[in-house]
Amino acid sequence: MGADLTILLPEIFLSLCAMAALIFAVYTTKDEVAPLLVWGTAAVFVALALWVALSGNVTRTAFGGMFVDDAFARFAKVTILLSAAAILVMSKDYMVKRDLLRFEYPVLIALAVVGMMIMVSAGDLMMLYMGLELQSLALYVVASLRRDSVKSTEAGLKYFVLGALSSGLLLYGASLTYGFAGTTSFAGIISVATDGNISVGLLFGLVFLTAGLAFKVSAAPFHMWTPDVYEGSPTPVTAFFATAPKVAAMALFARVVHDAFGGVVGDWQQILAFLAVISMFLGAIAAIGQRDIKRLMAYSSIAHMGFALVGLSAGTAQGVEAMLIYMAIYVTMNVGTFAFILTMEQDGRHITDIGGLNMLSAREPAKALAMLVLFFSLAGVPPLLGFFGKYGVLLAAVDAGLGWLAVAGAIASVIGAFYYLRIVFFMYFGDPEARGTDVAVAPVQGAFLIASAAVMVLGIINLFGVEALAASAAIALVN
Amino acid sequence: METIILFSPLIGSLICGFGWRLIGEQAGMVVATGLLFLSMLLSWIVFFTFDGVTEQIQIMRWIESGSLSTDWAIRMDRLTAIMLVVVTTVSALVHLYSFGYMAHDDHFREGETYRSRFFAYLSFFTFTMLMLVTADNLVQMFFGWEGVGVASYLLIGFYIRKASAGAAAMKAFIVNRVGDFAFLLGIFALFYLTDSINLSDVFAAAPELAETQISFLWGEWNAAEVIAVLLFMGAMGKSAQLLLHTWLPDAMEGPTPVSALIHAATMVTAGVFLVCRMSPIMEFAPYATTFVVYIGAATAFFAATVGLVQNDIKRVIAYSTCSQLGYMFVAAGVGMYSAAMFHLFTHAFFKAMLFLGAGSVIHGMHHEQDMRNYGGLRHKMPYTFWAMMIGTLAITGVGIPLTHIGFAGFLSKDAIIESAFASGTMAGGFAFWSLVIAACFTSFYSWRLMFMTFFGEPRGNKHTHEHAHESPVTMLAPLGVLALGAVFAGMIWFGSFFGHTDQVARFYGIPLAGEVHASDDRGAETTEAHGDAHDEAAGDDHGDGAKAADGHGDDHHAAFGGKPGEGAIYIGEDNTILDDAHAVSALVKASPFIAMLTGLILAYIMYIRRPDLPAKLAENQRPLYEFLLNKWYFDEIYDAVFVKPAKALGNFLWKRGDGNVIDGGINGLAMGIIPFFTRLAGRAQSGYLFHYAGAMILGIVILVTWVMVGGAG
Amino acid sequence: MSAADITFYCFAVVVVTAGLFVVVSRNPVHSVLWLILAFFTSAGMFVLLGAEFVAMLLVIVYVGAVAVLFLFVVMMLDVDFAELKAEMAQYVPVASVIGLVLLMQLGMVFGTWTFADDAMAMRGAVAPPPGEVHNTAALGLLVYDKYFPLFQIAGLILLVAMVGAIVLTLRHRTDIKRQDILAQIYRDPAKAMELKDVKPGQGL
Amino acid sequence: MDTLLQDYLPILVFLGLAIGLGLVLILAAAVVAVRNPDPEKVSAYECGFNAFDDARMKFDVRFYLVSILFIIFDLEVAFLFPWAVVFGDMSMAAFWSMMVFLAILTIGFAYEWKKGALEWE
Repeated sequence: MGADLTILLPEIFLSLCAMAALIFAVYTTKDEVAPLLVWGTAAVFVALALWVALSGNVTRTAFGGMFVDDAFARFAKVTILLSAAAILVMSKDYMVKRDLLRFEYPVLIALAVVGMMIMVSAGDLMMLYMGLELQSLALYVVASLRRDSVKSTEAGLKYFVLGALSSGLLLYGASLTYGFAGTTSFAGIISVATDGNISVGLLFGLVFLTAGLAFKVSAAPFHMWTPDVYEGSPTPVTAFFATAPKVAAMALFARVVHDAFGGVVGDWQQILAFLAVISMFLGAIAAIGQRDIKRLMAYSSIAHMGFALVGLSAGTAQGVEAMLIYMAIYVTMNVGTFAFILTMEQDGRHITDIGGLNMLSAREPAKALAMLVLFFSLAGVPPLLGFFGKYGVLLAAVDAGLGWLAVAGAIASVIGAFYYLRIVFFMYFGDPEARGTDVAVAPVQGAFLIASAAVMVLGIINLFGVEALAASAAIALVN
Repeated sequence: METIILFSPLIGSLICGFGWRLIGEQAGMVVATGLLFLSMLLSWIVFFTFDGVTEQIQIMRWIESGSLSTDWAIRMDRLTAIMLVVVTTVSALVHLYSFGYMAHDDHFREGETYRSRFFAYLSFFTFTMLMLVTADNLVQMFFGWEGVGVASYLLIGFYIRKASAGAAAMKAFIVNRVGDFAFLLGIFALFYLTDSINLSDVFAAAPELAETQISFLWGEWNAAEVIAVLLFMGAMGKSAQLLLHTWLPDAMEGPTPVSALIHAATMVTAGVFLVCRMSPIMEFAPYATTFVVYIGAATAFFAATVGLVQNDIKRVIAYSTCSQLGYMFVAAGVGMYSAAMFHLFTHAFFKAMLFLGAGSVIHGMHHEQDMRNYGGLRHKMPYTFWAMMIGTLAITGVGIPLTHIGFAGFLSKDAIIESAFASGTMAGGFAFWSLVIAACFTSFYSWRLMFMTFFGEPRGNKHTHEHAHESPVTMLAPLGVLALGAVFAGMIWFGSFFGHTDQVARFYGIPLAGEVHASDDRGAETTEAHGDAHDEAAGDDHGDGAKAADGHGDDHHAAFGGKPGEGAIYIGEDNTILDDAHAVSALVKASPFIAMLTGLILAYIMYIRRPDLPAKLAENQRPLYEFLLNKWYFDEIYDAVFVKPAKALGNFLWKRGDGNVIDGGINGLAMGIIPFFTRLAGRAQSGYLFHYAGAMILGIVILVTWVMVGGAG
Repeated sequence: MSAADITFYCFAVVVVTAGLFVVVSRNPVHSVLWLILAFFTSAGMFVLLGAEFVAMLLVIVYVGAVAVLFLFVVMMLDVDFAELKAEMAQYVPVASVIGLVLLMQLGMVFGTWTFADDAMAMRGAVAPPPGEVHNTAALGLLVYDKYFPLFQIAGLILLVAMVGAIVLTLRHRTDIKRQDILAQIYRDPAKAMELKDVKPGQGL
Repeated sequence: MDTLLQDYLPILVFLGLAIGLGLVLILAAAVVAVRNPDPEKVSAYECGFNAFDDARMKFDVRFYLVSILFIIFDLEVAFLFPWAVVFGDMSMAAFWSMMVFLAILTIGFAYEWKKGALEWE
């Protein structure tokens, strides 16, 4: 038991910190201490990220295979922790200005991150579900943080009800799988589910499982909640929604698909490809009609998850590696973009209409340039990092024989490029007399924006070693 | 020597064209004309001192790509010498003539310098014509061929403010391009088969070309036949033969010296030169040559009929040119290439003179071109009158029948008619009768032109008639020189062109059969090599020794020998047309003279005795008259068959193709389909929770059915 | 058809009809009551399965707490469910088709249901044999050490739920006076009153 | 299976009797009672005024909060049952795991108390 606990140490440490923070805050001056808590939690996240990153390169399991700590889990945890830290730090100023900052916010975020870390290293259907529920519950609450705004409560409620439905589907799938395989641990399932003797029941289980997970990843047929929740919930929460949970859900998806159903790649490959294509096209086409930048980012995240699923549906180590790199790049881009969106305000009020970006280049050339780089990278324009992410993913699909998927991906990204470039067009060529956003002084968000844009441009040199990490992670997962 | 002849017009053109700002317009013109006279003088020297052996003078390497290796070289043989003389003489005289004619031209405003441009174009034209004539390979010839086309385009469209001139220039160029296309195909076929386009290689390969088959336009044809026909179609385009003749009458829009030089003497004869030059191939293509004969005869007859009713003086002469070209092609078709060259040689002189004469009439009558407004001008313009009279006598072929004394036209036209009859083939017979009828029409419209212009009382407005004046001396001198050519050219060179076999063989440098050919035969130079003969006029007065006794020579049994490519022209073994033509019956020899007489009498009756007769005849033969006046409605047919469909196709492709299909397609997709789906996606996002839940369940059902149906485990 | 089967089928029928009426009933309170009935009957079925602890859990937690929560929510919302239900009628045909398709497919699956060959062995290996040990005791042995992390995460989830509930609903009302019992208890009688002698006609 | 059923027979009988008694009482009223409904009589009594809207009054959100907290601590108690049953022959790890679990929930309780969620106002 003791050895197992040491493997779980990071998670235990984080939850202890969260509880300590909770008690400390409630017994001292409650909300005044919130900013301090936010910085504290972010510091803990970064420390944990370092701790996890440096904790050796060996694959260990705890509690009889229920908790797996391998390179793949470590890569995902580091990404989650760093992006969560970034989002927390970024959103502090915004929330203080709009007096939205409850002291419970960083605690809930911390507990959500604990849930994600558990999800990512789950080795068992039950562990998977518990991690998922912990994370989702925290997000339901955080989504409707602004209690008095109808939009925020609507977002929270919708996310809660549909989340409950997707958990139901997930559980139904898990029970079918358990029914067939007789065990809930992935190792057991993979030993039983080989190509030969796979029954329709297990297939059904697989389908329901993927449906539940697809909801969490906001893949196409199950994406309906994303635009409303992204638009409704407060912007920092939307930023959090668009980054860390996506990485966790995608990593979980890869974990389930490879560790549990690694033997029957042929079956789930088609489903994933189908989800990927619909997500890419729907994300691209629906975003064209959007005027609100948060809804637009929602559809953009759906499209990007479609591309990540393309990597995953390749079903090979190369595919997983491409997907991990893609997610890392996606997170960096979104952190930068949301850092900018947080600073969009007009005479004190936070606005999210893309018309507000009119002639930004005239008012804030540096920010406009950074945004241009980010949007080009999101669209996948070659010299920037975003292109290499997409390229890696499509290449993996082609190598796995899914040529048509790569073609569909290319077409979708072409259609999708429109709404990114339209924003750049507004920034540089909008009509001068329309009133745009005010010049907001936001050092922290500005720093993140510039940093993320810089990564996009300089990243192509050596991707800061992420490539090597992703490769080892993929190998750890797939074979 | 030859390179000077070739490049002096080019230098003249460059100096006059670009240098006139430095040295002044007048000086530029003088330089150009001087250089032309120099090149004429040298050409005559080369003509007289030519000893019959074909030689190539290398100028520079030109194309070297793969097996195609051509270099720029001058091929000097009798055929080139003749053409050199013709081109440079007429061009020099036209340059001189243009001094007067282009002095002041109301098509250009004051202060506009146009004459330097005009002379530059003329010299450039001459240079390209010489390029064509002296070509040693087909690509060089084609370069000349195109250069000439460009020059004719520039010169026809010289009056830039006259819209019809521009249209006529375009028409000329486009119709020529049709012919050039066929010529190009011929060159390609030659290169495809003989892997070289140097004339010497091609001629050497001519015999086995006759055996090889070539698949062309979905059929298997004899290679020689195909190439001959293609080359002839190229010639048809350039020499305005029947189906591609429509541009020649419209080319009269250009200034008259241009018509004289290009559309009478040089460019239009390029086609005949091509056929004679490619005689080695023609000899191995009997069907092609019959085709040439039929086309030539038809053109002669057609042009003559149309010429009867034309009222514009230049158009009458233009149709007469077209008709005479038909004669030359008939001669070439029946195998009598030297008769074709003979008629070309003489025709250049009297046709250039007729044009220049017409030019001076127009110049005198202040650019009035309609003959119905002429009349009684012989008192006002005596010199022009007598020059035109000599020209008309030459073209109608006046001379003492059955002898070799007569005007230039008499000798050369009779030679062709006799050869046509002598060929004995069905085509030859048809050609003979159409040529005789054409000869009758030729004399009718020539005399009609003379009577309407110079005899009778002056018609048209009084004012122009009062001010009608004789042209200045710069215009009359060329007429004089050409008059000499028109009178004596026929008699002097009759022996060389149409004499006995050994004379003609020696003239063209063709080795005689049965005789040891090559080197020793060179020695027997043509007897009339009489030294300096720098001025053609001086040369011809002391009789031409070359002419054998008019009776049959002693060794008439000699026959043409030599392989193709040796000598300027190749006469096949079975081609005994020369002797047959001499042996033809007296009546046939006299038939052109009779036709000429009937034409003369008819014209005399209708235009001197009873001037009202033509109007009455035209009245009761209204449809025939309209038919001829509208040039057999060829223009209307071509317009309907080619021009309108082409325009319609262009319009269709532009409006439907580009407009609807391409633009429509792209815009349709970008503006139509994608926004439609966007709206669809927008509506699906209704905001109702149960819609979302429903969508999720639907997603599940789809996935499940797909798994059940597709991957059933 | 032993007694157990009969009771099972009774329970099954009652659960299905209760579930249906939860969705169909017009009055929200009625649907909650149908829900309570559904919980009771499923508790009964768990008893049939021999899992008394889970049955007991169902009765106490679901019927006792969750159903009451639903009632409070329904009472609080005061939403005119009738109008919502009317709109639902419009989607019934489509929904029923989808439902039927899904039902048919699930039926097909269960028709051809096969277990993995060593599924029974794997299932048995985890828990002590049901015969000897009572299921609550069996659960007790397993949950707290073999499934230790799951149990702790459940604790965390409850904590998050608590924090969430409070964050979202707690409203600190400032317009009321609160009773501070401690303050009342530890009041020092000496300082509580102050004796003042008042001269007639002057006031304090 | 049957032995299990035997144990629960009394409960079934008890359940059956309870339902039966309830039904009898309700139906008896419906069957026996004299009923001639009069709009006045049937309408809700509001001190003589006629009722202008629904009698039902909206519940306050605090009820919802109390019921949520009740569920959480109800679950905590439910987890204690098996722990208590097997307390005798359970490993120390199991013992301490319950202690940790209780600690977590006590922290929650402390937070809740200090936050003032338990006060009714």
